[in-house]
Amino acid sequence: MLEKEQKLLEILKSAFQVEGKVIRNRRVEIWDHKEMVPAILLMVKTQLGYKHLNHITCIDWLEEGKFQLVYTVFSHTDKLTLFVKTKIDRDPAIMPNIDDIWDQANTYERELREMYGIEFPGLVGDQEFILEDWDEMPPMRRDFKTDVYAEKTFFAQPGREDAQDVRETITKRSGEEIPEFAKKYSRD
Amino acid sequence: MENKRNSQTIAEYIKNWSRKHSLFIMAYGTGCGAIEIPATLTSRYDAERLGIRGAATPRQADVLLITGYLATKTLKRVIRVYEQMQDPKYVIAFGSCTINGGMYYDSYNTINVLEKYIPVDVYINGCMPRPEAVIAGFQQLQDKIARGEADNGTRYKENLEWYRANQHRVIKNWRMPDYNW
Amino acid sequence: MNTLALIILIFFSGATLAYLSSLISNKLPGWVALLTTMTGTVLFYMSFQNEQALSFSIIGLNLEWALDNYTILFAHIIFGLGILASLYSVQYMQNKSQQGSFYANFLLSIGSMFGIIISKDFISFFIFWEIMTWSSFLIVVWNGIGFRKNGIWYMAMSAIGAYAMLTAIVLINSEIGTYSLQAFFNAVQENAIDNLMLVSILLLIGFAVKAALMPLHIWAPRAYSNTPASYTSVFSGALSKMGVFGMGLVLIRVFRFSGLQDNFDYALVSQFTSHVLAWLGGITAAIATLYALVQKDAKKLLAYSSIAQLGYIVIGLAIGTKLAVMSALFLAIMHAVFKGALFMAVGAVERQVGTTDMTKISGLIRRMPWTFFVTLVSIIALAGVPPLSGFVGKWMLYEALITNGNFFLVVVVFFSSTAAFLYSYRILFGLFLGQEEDDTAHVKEAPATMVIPMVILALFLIVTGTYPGIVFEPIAHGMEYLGFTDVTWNMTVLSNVWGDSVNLQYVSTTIGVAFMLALIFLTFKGRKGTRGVSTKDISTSGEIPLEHENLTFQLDFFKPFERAAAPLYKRSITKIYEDVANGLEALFDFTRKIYTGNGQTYAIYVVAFLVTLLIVVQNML
Amino acid sequence: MEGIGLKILGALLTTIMAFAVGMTYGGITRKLTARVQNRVGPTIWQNFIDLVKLQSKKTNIYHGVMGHFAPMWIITAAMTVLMFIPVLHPNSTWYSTWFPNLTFHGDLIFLLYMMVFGSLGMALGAGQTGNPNSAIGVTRGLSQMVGFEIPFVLALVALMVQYKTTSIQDIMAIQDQSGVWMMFSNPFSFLAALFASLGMFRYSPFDIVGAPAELASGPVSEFGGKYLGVMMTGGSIFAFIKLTLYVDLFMGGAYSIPELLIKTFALYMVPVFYGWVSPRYRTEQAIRYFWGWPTALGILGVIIAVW
Repeated sequence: MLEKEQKLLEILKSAFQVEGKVIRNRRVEIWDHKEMVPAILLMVKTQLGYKHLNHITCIDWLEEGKFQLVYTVFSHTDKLTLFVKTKIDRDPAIMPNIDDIWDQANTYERELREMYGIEFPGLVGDQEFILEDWDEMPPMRRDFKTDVYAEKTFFAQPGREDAQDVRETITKRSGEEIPEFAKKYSRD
Repeated sequence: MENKRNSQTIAEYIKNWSRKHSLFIMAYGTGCGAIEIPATLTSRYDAERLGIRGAATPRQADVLLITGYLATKTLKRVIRVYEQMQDPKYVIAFGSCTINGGMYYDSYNTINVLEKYIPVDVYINGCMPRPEAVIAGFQQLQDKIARGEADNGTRYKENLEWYRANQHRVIKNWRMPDYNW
Repeated sequence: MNTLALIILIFFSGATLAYLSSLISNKLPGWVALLTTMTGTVLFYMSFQNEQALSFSIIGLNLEWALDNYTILFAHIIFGLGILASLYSVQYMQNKSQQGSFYANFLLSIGSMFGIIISKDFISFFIFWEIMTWSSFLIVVWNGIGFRKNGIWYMAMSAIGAYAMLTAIVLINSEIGTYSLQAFFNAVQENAIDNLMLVSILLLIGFAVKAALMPLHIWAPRAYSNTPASYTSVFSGALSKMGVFGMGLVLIRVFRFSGLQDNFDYALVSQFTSHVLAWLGGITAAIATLYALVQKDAKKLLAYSSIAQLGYIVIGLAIGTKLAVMSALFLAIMHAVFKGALFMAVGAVERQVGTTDMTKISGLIRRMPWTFFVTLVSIIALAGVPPLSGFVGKWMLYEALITNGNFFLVVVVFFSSTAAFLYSYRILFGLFLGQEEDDTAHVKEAPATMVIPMVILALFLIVTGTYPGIVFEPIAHGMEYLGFTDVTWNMTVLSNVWGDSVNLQYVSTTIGVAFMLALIFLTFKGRKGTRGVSTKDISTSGEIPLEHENLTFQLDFFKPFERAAAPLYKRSITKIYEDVANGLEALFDFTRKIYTGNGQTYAIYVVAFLVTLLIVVQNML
Repeated sequence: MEGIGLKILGALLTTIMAFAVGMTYGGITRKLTARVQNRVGPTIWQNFIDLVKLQSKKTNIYHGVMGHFAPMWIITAAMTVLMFIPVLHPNSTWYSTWFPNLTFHGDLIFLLYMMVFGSLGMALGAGQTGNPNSAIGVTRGLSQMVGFEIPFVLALVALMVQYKTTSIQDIMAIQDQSGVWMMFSNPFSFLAALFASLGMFRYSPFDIVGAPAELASGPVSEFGGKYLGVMMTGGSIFAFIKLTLYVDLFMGGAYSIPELLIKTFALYMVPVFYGWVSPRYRTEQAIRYFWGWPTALGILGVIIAVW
């Protein structure tokens, strides 16, 4: 079992002294400092054949004060998925730019910059990406209170605030009875 | 000449009758309701028998369909499309999302109540409403038109300042041409 | 002094004066040219109804100048267009350098054109022809740029034409011993010329160059688009008609009414030549139209369109029936008018905006409404849509072709005039319609002295659309000079030999009434709710174009058509010429290699030649 | 004076009839299309309702003077052509009373050119709106026109050369004398013209001009309300004109209005039927379609007509 996975892990461990583990069949993960990530990615791309960058994701560890970035790369020859993970400070959040290794990284990095406020020095394209005219805190950070923002900006429909069952609210207002067949779907 | 019913003049009655039976829809395919429109218009539910047919551009359209949640980004486009439509025009809003925000009620980028931004004639509730419900909504709109009560464009024009204020709350960078009504 | 000589003298001395006055001020030559043209035109119109002739001899050559009805027809074009173009030119050329040489050549070419049509002998004809060629060539290369690209083609093609014509003239002289035109016609009548066909074809080649007939047309788009617009209108409107003038003389006067129709061989050859010429005209029209509609530059588009229109005229002359010749001459006059107006309008755009590249301009209609009006009217006339005069010419041409049984040629003509709608729309849309460009927001209408000549031409098109009889009258007289008898025409009714007719008065009345009804209905119904919006306010799926974004569709305008007609675009005449030139060069290069400079090689050549000779001689014996 | 009054009345009657027939045919097509697609479909009067609705729009916009003129060009061209086309057979009693209009003052070539007048005016109006879709639609329409005009002209040239006339009345009279319709005596020309009519009516697969999915209805994309209404009217009259022209040329004309209706309807169904089973062409495919077999048939028709 898992020979390919183990072998990959061995290579990476010997090359970069990274920590890592085999998650399961065809899934390998490693983690390292953020400065090492471009070197690792370049190495796996050019030498090990991991030519496909699936995506870059970010997890907000608010309590630790860290962002965790996960680079998912895939090898079409080995049929292995490799997760390269790193943790960076939340404030200031700066991460080396890898869009010279993969062009498509540009898209993910611009999205991360907009949604989490992570800076990628040297990133091409400084105009807004998905959000339009956004001047608040980056909205995907966990300390951004989206419900407060929504309440402040949008108009709440009366009757929503106590999160009652909609059907009950409607019947209460219109004075009709809840039909028998519908009662079993009621919340209480 | 006065018509007894609804106290409309004959000319007005004829106009409203024709408006009722010829609804060119501008389906602004936001959210999940966009997929209900083809079903409504094609063989199974056949909305064309009620005189409903698609229009390609807002200039030709009578009815604007908002088929689901509206992101603030989309709202900007919807307002522009709405303003480009010619009077008399009607708006039908689909689904919970346009009524009260639906499951996106606390999202940072989805508006909650459509009526605050553009006047709405008919809400069709459901998540999403099925084509039968859509057709029922259209019929309600038709009744409203026949009674001469569908005054969407006039309402917008008269309360333009109020609507604009609400729109400006959401759309911060107002980069749209203001229309000389 | 004789008026004809006086007019020529006025133009030639005016040219000198224009050049000299430029030494004083760069603004003077324009006014000198205007004054000269006016004087010449007034003199002509004061006296053209009188019989006029002049003959004198210089160094033993008898020169004859005279006015006849055919000449007067073309003189109308030359002077009418000449005076409007020189009025237009004053403001158009305002800020350009080297006006002295421009105006000198301008006046020289107008004067020499008049000289050509009044010449009744080959010597003065040829001299004036060459003055015309040279003066127009000097204007083509006037601003010093594009000599290699534009001027050289014009010069080369003109040289071909001139040599052909010169050869023909020498041949004629060797046969009849005189240079007189009348003597030549008489000799033709008496069948006294042995090489008549050769002479005619050589003359036709000479004229075809100026009329830009395929495959001798390649100079035209380059030359037309490289000259200042005030001259281009004369160049395309009047100068190219000199080719038509000459072709008319040869094809009608010589071929049709030579009195040799009984001579079977002669009739066969002349008919064959006419047919070939008609088809060349048709192909010219079709190919030039195809090239016109892919142009990005408005002036170049018009240049190709001129070639196409001249193709129609050549068809009419080559077919040679009464209706066909009438349509050809009518189209010749109308082409002078609407193409003159169009080149002027494009020139106005060029002066006000600075470019004629249609991909860079859009939405000028609000800035230059008069220019738009002129362009619209001229384009409708060009496209041949009723009720303007272009339709009259097109109708007569079609009827002439159909009644004469040229059924496939009529399809070719129909194809090219339907395709002409494409480029007609292209130029109107490219310059005047579409979204307004912010760069051109400051543009104003051209000055009045430029607008007035254009509007006069446009009004002429509108009037003759309903009353073409105004133009038919001089044409009928001209045709009588060519040899037709009892040419009938009607003020407003067009009819063909089968008796089918179109009443233009009814047409324009119906159009007028229907248009007024629609106008009243659309303008006054719901007037309160109707408002004009800017061209930026368009439905773009809700997206809002920024101020600097222009969404006008300009690039690759007729790409689908190009793709469909791709096989027709594959061959280019220019390329063929270049291939021939390269081939000749290679051949000469090869011939040069024969001369190695080595005595041994020459000895082998001699031996080889002798052996070959021996074999050939033996075989023959 | 009485004569002129009667003529004006006749002209009005012709226009109203052309308009009503064109609109109803459009409605019938919509109904039939719906039935083919297993739908109930709108009433056959739906187009009239749409028209009344469009005319009763309260606000309208235009993009400058050519935009304002655009529908006028169409309706002008439609009404003018209608005045010059023999709606009924000249020998019929109805004709001499009501429909002579100006039919003796124009001929076939004139009609061909006059029919272009409206499209060109429309194209100018569409151009001024500044909408790129409009201009693209116009270029497609013009390109397609170059396509279908060739077989059409070949067909007409065959008739004109064979019978030595360019007048429609004469062609109708010839069919009357011989008792054989042109569609039987000149079958190849008829076929060529019929193929050309597919492009002329702009139904699928040749609906590349208005293609709603790609071009947002093309040239008319910026027109609404009364402008669109007038365009619709003009379009309906044009549909009637084209049908009448075909009936006059190839089916011997009609002696009475019911006969006219039957013949035109039969012709009208050809492009409609063809459209039901064909998806849309690209522009160059459409042009090549017309330059293929239809043109070959047209050439064959001319050759047969001459020899």
